[in-house]
Amino acid sequence: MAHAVEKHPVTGIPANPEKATLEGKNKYVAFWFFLGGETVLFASLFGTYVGLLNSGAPEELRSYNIFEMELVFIMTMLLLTSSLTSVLAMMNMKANNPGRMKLWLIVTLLLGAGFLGAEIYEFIHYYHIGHTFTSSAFGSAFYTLVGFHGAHVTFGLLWITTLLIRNWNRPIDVYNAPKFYVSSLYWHFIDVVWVFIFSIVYLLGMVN
Amino acid sequence: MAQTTAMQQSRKYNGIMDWITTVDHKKIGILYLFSGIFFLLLGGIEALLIRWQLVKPMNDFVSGETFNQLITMHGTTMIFLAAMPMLFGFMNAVVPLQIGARDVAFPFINSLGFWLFFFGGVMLNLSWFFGAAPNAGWTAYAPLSTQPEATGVDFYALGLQISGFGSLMAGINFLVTILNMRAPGMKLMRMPLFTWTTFVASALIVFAFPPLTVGLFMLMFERLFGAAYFDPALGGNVVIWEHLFWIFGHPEVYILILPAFGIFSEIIPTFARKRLFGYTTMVFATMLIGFLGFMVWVHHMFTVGLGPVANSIFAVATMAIAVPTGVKIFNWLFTLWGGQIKFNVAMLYSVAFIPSFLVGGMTGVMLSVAPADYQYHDSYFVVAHFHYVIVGGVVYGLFAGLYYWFPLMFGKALSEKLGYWQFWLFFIGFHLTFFPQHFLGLFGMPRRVFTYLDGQGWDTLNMLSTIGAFFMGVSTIVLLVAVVKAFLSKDRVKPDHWGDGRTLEWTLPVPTPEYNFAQTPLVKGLDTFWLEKMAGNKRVSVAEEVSDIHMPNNSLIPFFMSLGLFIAGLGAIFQMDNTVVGWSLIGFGLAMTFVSMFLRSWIDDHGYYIPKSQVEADLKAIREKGEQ
Amino acid sequence: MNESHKQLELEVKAESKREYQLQLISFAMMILLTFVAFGAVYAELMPVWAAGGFLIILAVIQVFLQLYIFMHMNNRGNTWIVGMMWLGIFVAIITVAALRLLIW
Amino acid sequence: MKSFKKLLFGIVPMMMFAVLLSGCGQEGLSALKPMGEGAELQLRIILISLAIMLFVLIIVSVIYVYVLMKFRRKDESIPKQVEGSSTLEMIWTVVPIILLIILAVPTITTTVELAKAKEAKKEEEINVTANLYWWEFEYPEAGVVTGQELVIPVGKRVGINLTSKDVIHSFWVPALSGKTDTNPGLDNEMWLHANEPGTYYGKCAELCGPSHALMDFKVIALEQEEYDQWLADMKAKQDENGEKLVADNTNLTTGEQVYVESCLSCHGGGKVAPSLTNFGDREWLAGYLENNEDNLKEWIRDPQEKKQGALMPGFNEGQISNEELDALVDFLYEQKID
Ligand code: HEA
Ligand code: HEA
Ligand code: CUA
Ligand SMILES: [Cu+2]
Repeated sequence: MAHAVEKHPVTGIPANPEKATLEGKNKYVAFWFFLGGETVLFASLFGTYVGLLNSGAPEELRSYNIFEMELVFIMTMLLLTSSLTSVLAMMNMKANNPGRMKLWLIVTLLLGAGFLGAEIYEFIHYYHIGHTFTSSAFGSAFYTLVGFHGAHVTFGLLWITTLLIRNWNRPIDVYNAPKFYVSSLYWHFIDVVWVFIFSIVYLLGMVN
Repeated sequence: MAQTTAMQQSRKYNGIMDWITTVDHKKIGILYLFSGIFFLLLGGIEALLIRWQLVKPMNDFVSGETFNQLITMHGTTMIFLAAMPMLFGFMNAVVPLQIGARDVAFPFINSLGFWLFFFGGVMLNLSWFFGAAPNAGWTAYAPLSTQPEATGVDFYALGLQISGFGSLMAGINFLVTILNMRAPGMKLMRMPLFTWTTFVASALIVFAFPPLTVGLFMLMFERLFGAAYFDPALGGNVVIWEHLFWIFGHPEVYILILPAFGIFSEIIPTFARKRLFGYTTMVFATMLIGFLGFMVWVHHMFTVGLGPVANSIFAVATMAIAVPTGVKIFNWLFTLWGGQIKFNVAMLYSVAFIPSFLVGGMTGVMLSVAPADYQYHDSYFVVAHFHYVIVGGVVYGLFAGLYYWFPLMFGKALSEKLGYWQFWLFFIGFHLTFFPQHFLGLFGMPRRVFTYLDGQGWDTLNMLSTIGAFFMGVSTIVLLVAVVKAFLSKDRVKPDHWGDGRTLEWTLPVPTPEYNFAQTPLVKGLDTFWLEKMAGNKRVSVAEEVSDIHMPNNSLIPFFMSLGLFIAGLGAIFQMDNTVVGWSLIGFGLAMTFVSMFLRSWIDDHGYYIPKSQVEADLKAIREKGEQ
Repeated sequence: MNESHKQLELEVKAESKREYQLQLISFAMMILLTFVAFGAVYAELMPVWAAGGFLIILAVIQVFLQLYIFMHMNNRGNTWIVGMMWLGIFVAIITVAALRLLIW
Repeated sequence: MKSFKKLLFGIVPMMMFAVLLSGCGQEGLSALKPMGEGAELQLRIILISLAIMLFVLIIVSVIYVYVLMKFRRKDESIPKQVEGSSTLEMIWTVVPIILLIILAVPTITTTVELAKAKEAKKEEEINVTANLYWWEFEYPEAGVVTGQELVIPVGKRVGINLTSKDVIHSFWVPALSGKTDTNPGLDNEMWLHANEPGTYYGKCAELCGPSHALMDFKVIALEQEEYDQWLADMKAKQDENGEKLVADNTNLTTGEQVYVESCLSCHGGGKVAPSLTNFGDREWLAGYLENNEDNLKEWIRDPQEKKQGALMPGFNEGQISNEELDALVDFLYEQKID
């Protein structure tokens, strides 16, 4: 849009740079709608999981015998904290502090990578004790749900990394702010899903 | 982004490259429309083969296996590759114009959505050439669909997955377009009904496709990688697929019918020269149908054994949908009431729709009576029901829309004379085909049977049904002739071809310039063009001065992104037979897609500007021709 | 001019501080909820029948903190966003309920 | 637009005529000629809903025809632009709601009535297992297994358990009752009731593969005494066959020998392939063919030719010579219980 957008006198960029332009606003709204769809996507996966909980698995491979609380707790803390750091990054973006925004995004990435590493470790561990994708309907449903989440994390990491590199030497403006903002929404959504995963899959699964 | 970049050069191509790279919603609309018509012909040929096999008892025209492939491909093609794309075609071509916009919210994603649909459709139909079309019905119930030898289902799972992503993108795109891109004064309650129904149908897409996506992933993982969601031997449960499919499947039928309702709601007021009766209730009825549509899917599963409580609840919920739909029917009737009805072909289809769809809706309510459905279910009664609503509703709507908007989209009109022939052949054929099927079902004929013994009282009715189908076949050929004739003819139409146009799209010159509106219109009420005409104005008021117009660039990326997924999909299918080839294709295809995505986010694309001088020149030329 | 600019700067700072505190508080609450959830399971404080409801309630509270505070879902002009998210949540609930209750 | 009306009113009578030609369908097969309580309940509610639909249809049609005749374009005048009418809109919201409530009540009561399988099972219980293109019927109390023909006593509700061995099928006897799916790995139940003795046609109603269309079966209803007799005879014959063929395999006729060598392993218990205990009594072969020697021989030589995708292997002349086949066929037709 050719119209100049009003800049905030203090920060030097518009107050909400992520939706200051029509393009930005479109992106912002569209991404929320996409998350609405993702909600249903994960609901379908959760539904399948609860429908098949422990189904077809021998006693020693049932949820309450394989899940380990320590690892899940660490993963939860990593992801929750990364959600906060991503908020901090966005606050710095709105305040037009590109340096600190980048810093917090890097911290977010590191936390996310840590989470992913732990998840991979966890899967390898299960694989060795015989709880695999094809060992039972329970196994299939478990890996599909948690794996879809893991794939989202991976995609989020790649996405934010690309944005960081691409915009490393650029100022924050109404062209790249929506991109950062939307990727951070995505990151929060990953955390939302994880909250349900650790509550329903892991904690509930551990209650015998 | 005036402040970030200087004005950029426009990136343009010619000929076929223009079609592959276009991001213009009007051209994408045409692409959707013609791909849809192509698949309609394919699905129609499959329908004719089905009917030919059933013309007499114990016919051996095709084998049971081939027959199952035919019905599966017929149902899948018609729903996903013919009806939906043709509707998307009209949405693309018309909705931005109806709301006074220069384009959709995401032109790039619009193109991506089309190519995903296209490659998904090609993938599905490639199965014929690999000797194995999917054969488990369009519903693909597990474990029939997970039998290892049913290799066609691989094409089903991957083809629908790819085209499903396209639908999801189209859905979000239309939602945002309609919310954010409206011209000044175009309040929500001034939007034409086609825009409204597009909006609601798009919302349904956003929530209905994810369960299908998950279901298809599970089907694919089970077939290709040995997962066990539906395998009782490993603790799987076959009912899960049915739920996921129908949680998607029922809203899907409203995704089809709501835009068709929208088309009729445009045509009926136009040719009755009367404002739509009960506009506000029409809007709320649309939303209510969409909302209730998510709470009734179990009516497809009454016989699965979910128990009397679930069956009763969902039976009553299903019946409730008759109320908002009835509101619509009566509103249409009362729009006609007191009008000045002109019967051209578009109007004939709209008027014929009312009783045809009514019959389909009534049998729908009869089906919703759970204990009665124990008799109807999976019998020809159901086949009769859904063809009455789909053909008598959606296909009539598509034909009506085609005659109505053809002049706008192509600058030429379809022959009314051929149109009458086409209409009557189709109308007669349609009732002749599907009316007898109600009785076949009640007489005990199951659906999806490739043949039947004689002496069961089904022979005459089947014969009638087949004859009817061929009437529809001839009618379709007439339609093709009409289309070709229109393209060959030199007569160009004027703007507001029908003379009675009420909405903004009819204010535009034909052919419509790529930026649609030289000056964004100022909307003064519902049916704003009509209001201006009644006030004696030749043109609608404008909301801005002529100025530079920002346009998006063409792009090859959507094509390659979709092609990559297509190749990866083929790889996933082939890795069953040949691991090396399969996985290399998967790798190559996904790489192509991800590199394309990466390029998209790496390369800044700020579009370009059409200079004010050119817009002014265009305007002048048009006005000199005395057209606007 | 300079004076008013300073004034504005202060306002912005105060506003950003408020926002910052809000986010931190919400984060602290999330951590707290997480601890409660893990702790309850770890210490086997709940009877099995109550565990599901309890854990889900904690999760729902936490998710609303995410949506409404971290993600600012409730911002001005977000009516349609909120509406669509709630619709999504509604469809999500019936989907999970169906796959939990309507299979056997 | 006169042709429009003419055609509209031309097609309908034509179709009515076609339907009249075929009456209400075939006796013993049509849902419109119910022969048992289930189908009667269902027909009753079908007719209730049909009546409501006809009522709506008539109202809409009257308005429709009137509007189309009255308001054709006569001149170029602009009609009055009406926004709507809350009274009218109220009417066509409330009236359908009332009609639907009238429909919902019997819907729920009938659903509940049809779900009373547990009670029926206390009296009589039969297990139905669907297999790729054939039906297995087990009488758990009597210990009898049979296939393709389900024999039930008349005059009472018979409780049925349903499941499947492979894919989903659906058990449908239109003249007696609506269908219930047979899901692999899951159990379902329903009840079946026949008013009078006779043969009723059964269909598989869920797409299950290339021979889905041919997966027919029959329900034979007998008077209670005859039924008891039949069950006892079946039991005796089944025991006798089992004992004779397994225990004493030296002294067999050619037919018996071929049967033991080639057929018994699958057909023996009636669980892998249909039991042949009363094969000689059956009117149909493979559920849908006339049960005669020619068909039987062709079937044994090449079952897939008659039922694409059937799991039974074919036997060529190398495996069963022509003479042996004759003997086998004779033996099979001797398998009768009355
Ligand atoms: C465009 C597509 C479309 C539409 C609009 C509908 C509309 C409806 N459908 Fe249909 N349906 C299908 C497409 C559609 N359907 C398909 C494809 C299948 C089969 C899928 C498969 O198995 O392959 C199917 C199957 C199907 C079944 C499952 C049958 C079975 O497999 O056993 C049921 C059961 O309840 C049903 C019900 C309804 C109802 C109640 C409506 C209602 O929305 C209809 C409402 C309309 C009216 C009622 C008419 C107007 C109303 C009035 C004039 C008011 C007064 C009326 C009354 C008081 C009655 N449909
Ligand atoms: C949008 C959806 C749609 C549409 C438009 C149609 C249209 C038609 N359908 Fe469709 N049908 C379905 C959706 C649809 N169907 C679905 C979902 C199923 C269930 C599948 C399943 O069980 O899984 C089904 C099943 C189905 C069956 C039941 C099969 C069975 O259960 O065994 C039958 C049988 O009569 C049938 C017939 C027809 C006919 C005659 C048409 C006609 O209206 C078609 C008219 C069109 C033509 C006749 C085109 C003619 C083309 C030409 C003349 C070619 C000219 C060519 C060139 C010049 C290149 N359909
Ligand atoms: Cu068994 Cu169809
Ligand atoms: Cu439905």
